[in-house]
Amino acid sequence: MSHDKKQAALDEILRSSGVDVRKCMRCGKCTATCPAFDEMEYHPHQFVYMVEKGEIEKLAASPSIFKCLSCFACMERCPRQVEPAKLIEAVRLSVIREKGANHLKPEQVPALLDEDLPQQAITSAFRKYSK
Amino acid sequence: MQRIGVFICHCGTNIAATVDVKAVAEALGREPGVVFSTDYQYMCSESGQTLMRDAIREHKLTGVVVCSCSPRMHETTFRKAAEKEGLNPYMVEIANIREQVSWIHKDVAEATEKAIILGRAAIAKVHLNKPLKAGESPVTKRALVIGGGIAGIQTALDIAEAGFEVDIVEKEPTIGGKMAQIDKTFPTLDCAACILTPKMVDVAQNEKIKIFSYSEVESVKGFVGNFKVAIRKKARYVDEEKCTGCGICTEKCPQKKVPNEFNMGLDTRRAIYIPFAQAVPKVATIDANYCTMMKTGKCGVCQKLCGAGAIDYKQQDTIVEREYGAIVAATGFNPMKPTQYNELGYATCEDVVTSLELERLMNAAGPTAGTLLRPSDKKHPHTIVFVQCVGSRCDAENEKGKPYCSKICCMYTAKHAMLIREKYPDTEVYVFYIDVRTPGKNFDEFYRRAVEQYGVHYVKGQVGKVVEENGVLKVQASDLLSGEQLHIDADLVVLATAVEPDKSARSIATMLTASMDTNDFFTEAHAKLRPVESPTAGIFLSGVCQGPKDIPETVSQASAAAAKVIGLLAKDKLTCNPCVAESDEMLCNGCSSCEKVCPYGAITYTDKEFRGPNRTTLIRRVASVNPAVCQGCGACTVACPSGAMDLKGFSNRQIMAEVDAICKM
Amino acid sequence: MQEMMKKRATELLADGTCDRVLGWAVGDFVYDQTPALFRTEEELQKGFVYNGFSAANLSKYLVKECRAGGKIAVFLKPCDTYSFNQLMAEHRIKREMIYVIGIACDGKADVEKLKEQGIDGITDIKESGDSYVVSTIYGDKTVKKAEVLAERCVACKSRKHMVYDELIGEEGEVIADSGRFDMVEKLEAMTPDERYLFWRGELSRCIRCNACRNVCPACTCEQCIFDNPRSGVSQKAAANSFEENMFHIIRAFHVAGRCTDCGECSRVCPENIPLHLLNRKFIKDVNTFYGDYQAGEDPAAKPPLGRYEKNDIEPGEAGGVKA
Amino acid sequence: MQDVKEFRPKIVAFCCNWCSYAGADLAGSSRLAYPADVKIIRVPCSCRVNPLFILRAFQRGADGVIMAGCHPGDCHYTSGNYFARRRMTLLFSMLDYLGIERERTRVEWISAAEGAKFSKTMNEFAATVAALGENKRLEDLRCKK
Repeated sequence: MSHDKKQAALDEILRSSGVDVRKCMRCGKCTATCPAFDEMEYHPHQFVYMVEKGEIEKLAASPSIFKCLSCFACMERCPRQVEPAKLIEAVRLSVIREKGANHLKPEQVPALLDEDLPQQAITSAFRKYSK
Repeated sequence: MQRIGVFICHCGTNIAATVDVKAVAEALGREPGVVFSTDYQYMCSESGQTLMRDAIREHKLTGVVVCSCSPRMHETTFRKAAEKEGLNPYMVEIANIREQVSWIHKDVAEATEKAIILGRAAIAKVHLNKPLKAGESPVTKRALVIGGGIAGIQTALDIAEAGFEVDIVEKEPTIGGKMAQIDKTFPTLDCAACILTPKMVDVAQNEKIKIFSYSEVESVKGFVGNFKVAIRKKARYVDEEKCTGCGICTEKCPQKKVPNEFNMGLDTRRAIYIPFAQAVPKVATIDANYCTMMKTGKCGVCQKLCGAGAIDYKQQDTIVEREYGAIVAATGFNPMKPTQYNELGYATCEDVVTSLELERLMNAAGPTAGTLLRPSDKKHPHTIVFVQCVGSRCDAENEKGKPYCSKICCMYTAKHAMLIREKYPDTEVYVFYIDVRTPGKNFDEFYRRAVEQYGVHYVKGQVGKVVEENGVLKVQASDLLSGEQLHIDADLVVLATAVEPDKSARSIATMLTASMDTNDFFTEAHAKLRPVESPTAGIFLSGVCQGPKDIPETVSQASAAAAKVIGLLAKDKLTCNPCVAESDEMLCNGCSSCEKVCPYGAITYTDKEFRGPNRTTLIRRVASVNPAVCQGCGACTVACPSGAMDLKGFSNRQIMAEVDAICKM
Repeated sequence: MQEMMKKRATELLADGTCDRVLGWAVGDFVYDQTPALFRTEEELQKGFVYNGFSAANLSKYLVKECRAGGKIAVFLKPCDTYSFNQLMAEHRIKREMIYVIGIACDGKADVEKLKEQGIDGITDIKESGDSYVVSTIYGDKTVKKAEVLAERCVACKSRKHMVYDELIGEEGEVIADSGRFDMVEKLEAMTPDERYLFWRGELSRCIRCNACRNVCPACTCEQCIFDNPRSGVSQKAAANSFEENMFHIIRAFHVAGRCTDCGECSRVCPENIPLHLLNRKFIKDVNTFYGDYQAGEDPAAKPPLGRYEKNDIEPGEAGGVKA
Repeated sequence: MQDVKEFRPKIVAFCCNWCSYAGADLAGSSRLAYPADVKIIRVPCSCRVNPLFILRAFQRGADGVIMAGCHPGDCHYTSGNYFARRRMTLLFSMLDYLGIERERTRVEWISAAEGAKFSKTMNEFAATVAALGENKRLEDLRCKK
């Protein structure tokens, strides 16, 4: 990716997430709090740091972005209000948009419905995997 | 009409090379009111000053204009010289023709023209100058220290040492403050009580120091040198004069279930109590919220037992009025209660404690008599997790915490970790940190000892979650250097919570008209050069009320504040800046516009009688400025619509005369 | 309405609530009423008037009356109560000496507008629903109120009394969308040259009669700086265009944050200069830069020029108008 | 035609004693030039500057007026420049509303250490005012010959 393109991708992530990555003081509370830690290749604090360094490509290619539960615990607990989950969501969205292919289509939803599955989980998944 | 003398300085060639000084002298000599005009090589030299003094005498000058360097350089020099010759120093004005003319302009014609205009402006101003006399106000030779912690104690002792009277107002029943609750002190590990309590005794025995314990400042009036303070002595239902502190009442009181605040609520005390053994004054206090006699009228055990007859259930609050020359704020701090962090479990798990609670758990006079036992089951903890920066270093928008670093936590946590490892080597100690900050003499060495000698596990990362499961604290944390998420089964979790200014500080600052920052720390008069003074004259700052600091720093600052107080009290009279605001009562509307913008509270209003039409009298509300408090900023003069408020030395007419002179070409 | 007010005034004089009543009396012309004091029932019967021409804001006169002692009853329209509160806030009047009778108001007639409608030789005015019945020497004329209301009443900001001891008539509401800043906005949208020409055209008519200042409830200075020879800026009359500028800008500045927008300045100006547009500019700027503030709404509120925020807008950023 | 002279604006600069006046001194001792058209009046604090002084300057023929004070938060008197800032914001906005060129008035915060900023600001301001030409909209014609 050219430098300009890289910068554009970074700007887009920062703009769409509304996150100021420079606020991060690298305390790691986000990662300490993350329930999906074991599933993830890059952890919330690394996410923030990588965005700061402009490594959007690496993040976009990582399955981690779909492992995030969107529980927002990292946002709630971050002392600096950096809101890592918003960054993850922004990268995920950019990937979904780029591919033009939603991970989850409305017609797939009925098949996924399960009496034990909370309605909230479907809504949340739909928000995460489609646009 | 003034008789003005004008002196043009060559400043060697600094001015004369670019400004035609002769031409300036000649041009200004033709200005109305100018009776003498000359130029000289160095006006600031001894002979230059003599030249000026001779001219004042010979030409009966009433005003002087010196065209020279910046007034910030030699205004005082020339004013002093004029004063020696009997001319009021405030009749001297400077036209800055060096910094503002010769040093920045190259063209001689242009520079000379500008020098003449600046000279004219100064002459125009001098025409309207009036002799000013600096007022004087007496100094009450007594200081008040608000707060009886180590900061207040040190300040009071130092002031008393210099021979001045000091009062300490302490809202708790005893002085000692937070230091009295601390077990050991870093980096030397002396026992806090061993070094603090002798100082408390010194205070009690010092004839110059009077302690108002269990008392609060009710109101503050007056100004530097002349404060009038009302102190509320809260009813403690025990006569301080009679009580001998024998403690029999505190042993026999049947109400045993009162949370003991000195031990951070980790055990209980009686309804009548002495906070701790070395309390000063050693006088009992009845807690009216718990006393059975006070609540139901039935009991009276303490009164029956008291041999001194000191118990008085009918005691009332009393107000004492005292006068002071200086006031020191030493209101201290409290560790934040971390109840808002649900994930850390402080509110739900008994074995999650704050660092100050841990101090009590480790203290020989604490609830466990010095054996480290966890609160829930009184068992010895084998795995202890310390969490740093709880509530400190948060984003300014984050309502849960404070934006600043609390400064002391890194060091006391190292101390705790070290002490625990030393006393209980079978204990595993983890410290989760963001940064370890150890600037200070022997501080980093101390921290390294904890790691290297005592094997404390320092982990770069934070704790994300603490939950209790069957008496075990499940700690989930990050280890950023290894990129792992750690899961630790702990027995005790200790939170290093942010320090925050005492709640009483805000209202005290308002009474003192001392300013505070957004975190409720007192602000200094100058962050670098006047760090122990408040911008309000006569108000000084000692200890954590000004910002987080440890004991050695607090003590240094306390002594520094004392030195400033002594400097003030050593004076018999204060000379005021004569360039202060003045209200013309005939023009004043009494509208209070000026009062609202005065940063010093120097303006007060009185209802005064004036002559009305047809031999009537009428009462009007008018402003008056206290010249001892006014610092001469002039904010009030612009707020005043009627022009009643004016600033001496920089009056409306003087400034407009300068404007006119500059614009007239 | 007038009879109800007279009756109440008579009662208040009789029961000792007050020893004089501040109201309106007919001046040289019926449409030119003046503030007046009434001490007896006879005086009230003879002189007291209240109708579509009773425009004067009486609050200012209380400054003088409070100094004379006794107890004064005063009739205040909703807009006048703002001035009253502002004077209270500035310690110019004493609340305990004053009995405030709030009176409902749905606007006052502008005699110039009546004259434009061809109504002359006016002898009386009566309200009748949404119309005025104007008696003239040529007979009665009926005219829609909306057509002849004064500008300040068309853009009325509030029909709610901020203060009163008793109320005659129905209490109204604060009118949020009064449109009173429309003209200010229109001026702001002009080019500087257009604005300059507009104001030159207006201010150059000023004859420095000082009526605006004398009527203004915020201008209660013991002595105005423009009258004080020692202030260095005293001016008796406008010698040229600059002096009007200076006088009006400084006057507007002195009342900035204090002006309640009662509109008396423009009402009394014999040259019909829209002076209220200067005051409204400051009010609008204060609202925009420092948050909504209505002088006289809350006597305990800190005025906008008597407080500050650390992140206030910088003068350079506050142009507000495209150059 | 031979009488046409280069237009030199008259500029009055109100400088607070503690920061901006000291900044001007530093500009001087650092030999950082700015036009001689700028003449400084020393006031204790920017909050001492009355709108009256500014109008007076324009009345007497000034072509530009600049006020310089300590940076917000650094006022020697803690709050003076905050009040000054509000006053000048409103006054300048009003002058603009009356159609007086916005660029003739300016506020700058210049510390005692900012000699370079002082000089730069004065150079810029003088150039701006010179480009605007003579102040005709707010001046007392009697004061001109």
